[in-house]
Amino acid sequence: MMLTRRTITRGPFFWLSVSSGIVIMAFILLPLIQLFVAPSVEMLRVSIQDKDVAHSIWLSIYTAALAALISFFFGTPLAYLLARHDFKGKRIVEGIIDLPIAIPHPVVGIAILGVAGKNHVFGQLLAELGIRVMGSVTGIVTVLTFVALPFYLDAAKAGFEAVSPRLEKVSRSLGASMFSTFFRITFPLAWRSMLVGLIMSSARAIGEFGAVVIVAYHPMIAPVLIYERFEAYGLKYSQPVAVWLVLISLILFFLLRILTLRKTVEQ
Amino acid sequence: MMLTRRTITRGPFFWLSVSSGIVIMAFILLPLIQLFVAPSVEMLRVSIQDKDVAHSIWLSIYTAALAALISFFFGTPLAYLLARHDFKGKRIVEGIIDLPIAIPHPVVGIAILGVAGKNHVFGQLLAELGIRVMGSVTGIVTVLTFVALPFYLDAAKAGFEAVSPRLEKVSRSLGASMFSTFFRITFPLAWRSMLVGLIMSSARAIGEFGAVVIVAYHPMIAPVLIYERFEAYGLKYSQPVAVWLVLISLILFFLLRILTLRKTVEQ
Amino acid sequence: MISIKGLNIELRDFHLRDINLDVAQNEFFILMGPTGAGKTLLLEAIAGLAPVKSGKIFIGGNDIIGLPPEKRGIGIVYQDYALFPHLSVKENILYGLNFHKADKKEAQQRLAQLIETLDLFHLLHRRPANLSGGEKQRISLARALMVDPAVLLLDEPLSALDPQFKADVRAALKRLHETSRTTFLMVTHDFTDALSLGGRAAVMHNGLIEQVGAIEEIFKRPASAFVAGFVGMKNLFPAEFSKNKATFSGLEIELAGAPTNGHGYIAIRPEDIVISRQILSSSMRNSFRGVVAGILDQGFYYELRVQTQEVSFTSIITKSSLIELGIQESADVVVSFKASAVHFF
Amino acid sequence: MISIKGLNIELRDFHLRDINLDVAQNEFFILMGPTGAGKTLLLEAIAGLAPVKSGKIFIGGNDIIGLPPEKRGIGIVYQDYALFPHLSVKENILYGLNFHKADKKEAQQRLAQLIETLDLFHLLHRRPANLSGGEKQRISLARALMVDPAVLLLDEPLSALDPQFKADVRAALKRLHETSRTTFLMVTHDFTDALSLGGRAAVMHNGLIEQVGAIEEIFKRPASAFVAGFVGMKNLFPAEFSKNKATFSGLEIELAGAPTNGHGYIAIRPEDIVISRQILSSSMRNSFRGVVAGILDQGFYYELRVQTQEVSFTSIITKSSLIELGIQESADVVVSFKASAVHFF
Repeated sequence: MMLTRRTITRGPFFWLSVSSGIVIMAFILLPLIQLFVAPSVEMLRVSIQDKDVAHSIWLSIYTAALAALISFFFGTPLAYLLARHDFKGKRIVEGIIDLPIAIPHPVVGIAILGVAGKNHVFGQLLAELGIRVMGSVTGIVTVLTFVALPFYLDAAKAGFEAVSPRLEKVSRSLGASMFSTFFRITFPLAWRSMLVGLIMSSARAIGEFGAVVIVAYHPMIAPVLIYERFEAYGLKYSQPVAVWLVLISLILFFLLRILTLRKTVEQ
Repeated sequence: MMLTRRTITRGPFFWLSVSSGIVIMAFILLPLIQLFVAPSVEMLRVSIQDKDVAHSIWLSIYTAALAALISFFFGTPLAYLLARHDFKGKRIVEGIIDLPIAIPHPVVGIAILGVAGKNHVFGQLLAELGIRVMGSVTGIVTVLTFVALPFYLDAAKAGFEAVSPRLEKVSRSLGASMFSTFFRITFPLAWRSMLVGLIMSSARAIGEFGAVVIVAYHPMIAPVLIYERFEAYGLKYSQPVAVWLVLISLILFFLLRILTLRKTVEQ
Repeated sequence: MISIKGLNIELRDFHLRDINLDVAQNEFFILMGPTGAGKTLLLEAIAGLAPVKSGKIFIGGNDIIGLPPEKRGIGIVYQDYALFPHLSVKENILYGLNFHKADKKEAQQRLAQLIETLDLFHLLHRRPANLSGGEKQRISLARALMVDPAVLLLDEPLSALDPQFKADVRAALKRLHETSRTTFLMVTHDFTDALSLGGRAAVMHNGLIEQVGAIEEIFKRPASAFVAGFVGMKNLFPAEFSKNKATFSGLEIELAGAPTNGHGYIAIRPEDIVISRQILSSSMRNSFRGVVAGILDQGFYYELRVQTQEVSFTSIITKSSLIELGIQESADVVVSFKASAVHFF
Repeated sequence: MISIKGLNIELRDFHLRDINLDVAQNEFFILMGPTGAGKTLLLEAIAGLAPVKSGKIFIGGNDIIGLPPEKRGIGIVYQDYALFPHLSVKENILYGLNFHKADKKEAQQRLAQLIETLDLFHLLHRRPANLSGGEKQRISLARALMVDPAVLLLDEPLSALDPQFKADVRAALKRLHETSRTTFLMVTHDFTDALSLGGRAAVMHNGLIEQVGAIEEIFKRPASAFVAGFVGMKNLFPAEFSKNKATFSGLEIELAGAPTNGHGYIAIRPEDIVISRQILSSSMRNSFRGVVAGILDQGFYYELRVQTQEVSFTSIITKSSLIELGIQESADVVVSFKASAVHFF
């Protein structure tokens, strides 16, 4: 009898899985490859030298980063609270935090305008302070923060949960106050998760279109510009801008995977 | 000396966390509450009786469900493969699967049109078969599948990983083929995770706007209609439609939380 | 019945090398060895659940190496029960019948007999989730035996059980083996199980079979240094033999017999070494002064490491003796053992 | 030094009720008890890391109940070391100095002494991640003692260590205790640790302190049925006393003394019960026939449950004896024990 090298037979089930895998890979990769292949290098160069394009991409980066930073400043203490304390209604608070993920994108814009407009007390207050949301960078940053916040909070919370409370207890027993303990022990151990959260929320914010286009068509962030170019001039003229924007997203995506993979390896 | 009821003192750190929590809760909840409060019941009634509104919401539900179903049929075998087998490049495949999450929404539309247009072999093939992507339900379902797929795949994969391979081994030793084992053992134990994946991908799809508006402004899904109403008639006329759409999203969101919380409790 | 010839397996970090094993019809064969020895891998290879690199496995004379697991007629019972949580106990037990053509009356009879033998009647309509370990394992046994397999593989079926359920399941296994014609092949690292259930056994280590034989034989006359250590002979030293004496590290030890080979190993069970504060006048021929180098709590007993000149002996002492003798670390003590307690090979 | 008065704690499922405890300056006090007894909770309450419901804790005469943990001057060492993974070993040890005004020269001296005593010199510039358990625990000790705390709390500091490192750290603890003026309060469930390190001990159970006293005293004369079981007297029966006899469940047992109370408990250590196949002619005054009801592998020894008429005795037997006596489940055996092996209270 011949020796069989592998006696675990790979049945039709296995091959079904492999073929569906190939279909899915192709479905995801083909459009992205085509996107990069379609515009010539010359077109990409011309495009980025276009003042409007450069300005919109810069505005996208700048507002997304601001949204991530705001999430960081307000989100960090709350994430720590949720990671360390149990209280009644914690589940509900966690649910509310994840709500923005579930809201359809244009509805986010509509909802924000609802409180920022002059029909709402809050909107009147803003108007008195001279703060304009509609059609302003402030407005863009507000909606981006709204959609980006849950991503930072969830990542930071997971990071804090991974730091053993015993380390903090030992630190306090050695004379460190709660503040010192946080900055000397908790933060150095959780910063990587917080960075993951920052990148995830930036990535989410930089790709947002539906919520922003409601609140601020102008000043134009990159996704809005891509949309305008497509509507006004067609596919060919929107592709180079799309390539530049997607490059930024992919950089964030790779950073993220490297960070999370390294974390898995370390554990 | 007085008895202190709690000797663990709650320092400024704690109160900082609580106040940032309150700010965040208000930031998320106020716009949503205002959204529901702004339109009168009468306006909501009139709105849903508007043929365009009803039709767009129905189209949204229908296309999102189709995208989730397509993810289910193609994603399930791949998710099972990834949960059960280790192979070289597995990390890369997992990375590619998550790519659509990272791509800015309008860029998804641009990229899909890139392969579906007549400049691409694949687009020519589709044209010969009489399949139109631009401005069609087919196109809507295609982009929604593109953005929804990763959510189904990740949830289903986690579900399969939670089923012990030993159960499958015992089933086979008792005479069941691989197919029988999947349908009698694996599926009944993983269906809840698969359902979670279906709901997550539906929820993601029903909220998508940027990718769809590029591929198909008409037929109008609900987010596009909200956008159009806002642009043409202003905030007040977009709010009732937004309420109806957000209601559907919230139902999906609650279903999801109930399902995942029950799963955590069971474990 | 089971005949394994030159089996080789490579799976990630595990390797099984040149496994040869024969188990007779209706034997209750025991497979022993430390964690990572490859015992589970061998079972799964027999069941067709792990890939085989080369070699043959015969069941009743037929080479089954090319058959998928569902065609082999081999049952398997795992340590963690692996019950189907979404099925009732009865559905679990009857699961295999979905894939076997069986005479209805015969199946009914078989079910009744298994329920009776394994005392499962009151559990039939419950879900497995909240049952005790003992109940779960009895169900898992019934499920495997319902389809009347030629061979039943048991992967440490008792080791996850609480003591009070262990005896139950052990007794059930004994009854099942006596009343069926199935060949049992059980992995365990518990000597009680081996002694009370098995006739013959094999000891595995690092993917190799080290010794095959009757269980008492393995326990009394281990064939290698590894097996000696595995059966609890903690004091294992390479030694030179001359007549009925063994010398090693400057110590001379009297033996109860005369080894034929010039050098080899001697081994002494820790429980055969007596600890005292003074030299005892007794029949024990070997006595050495030493210092307590380590005390380890083992539940009822302490394991004592005593350092004599250049050798470290391991002994066992009760808690009461420890306190009565006032033994602490660095205390001076005497270790003594009979010549007959020294095993050599 | 430490004086705890009427301490009550409620934390989720855990309750400590009316804890009263006094530990003298520089004592090495041991806190024993099973998992879930509340030992760690008591330590954390003393350190200010767990909320107290009512009661007082005095350290050197000052009630510290209102102080935050960083103001208490109490060090804590956990079973899992809790080293700061992002700091080097030296930075770990010096961490506390960031928050303590210390004379530089004195601190330098202290560091040198701790490094010397705990043999840490070669580790100073490494990260804790890949060190052995013993090294980690020595670092954790140095870190806690660097700030010269009045009290050092140790939460099972040895129980996660491999046997070969256990002795090291135990010896280090002994040296540290002898050379410092710090009061040590250590939680353990290992009698070896208790005997070799501690003088006095308390046994906790279900949030209550069951017995306080010298460790030998607790071992020899347990004050309650729970403590008797905890120190390994597995055979514990309620009995009626009359003169030097105890009766229970129809058995009459001879005692070495005459209890003053009319009824109470008797307890016999399993290692004091001798197993044989025939009635022995010996000085053992108590002998009963029975049947083996259970055999449990305990590593070197088997735990044997013997059922006599209506009582079940637990005994210990070596592997060799088991095989020599041919003992299996349901075998007929005789249990015997000396009158002096029967404890009563």
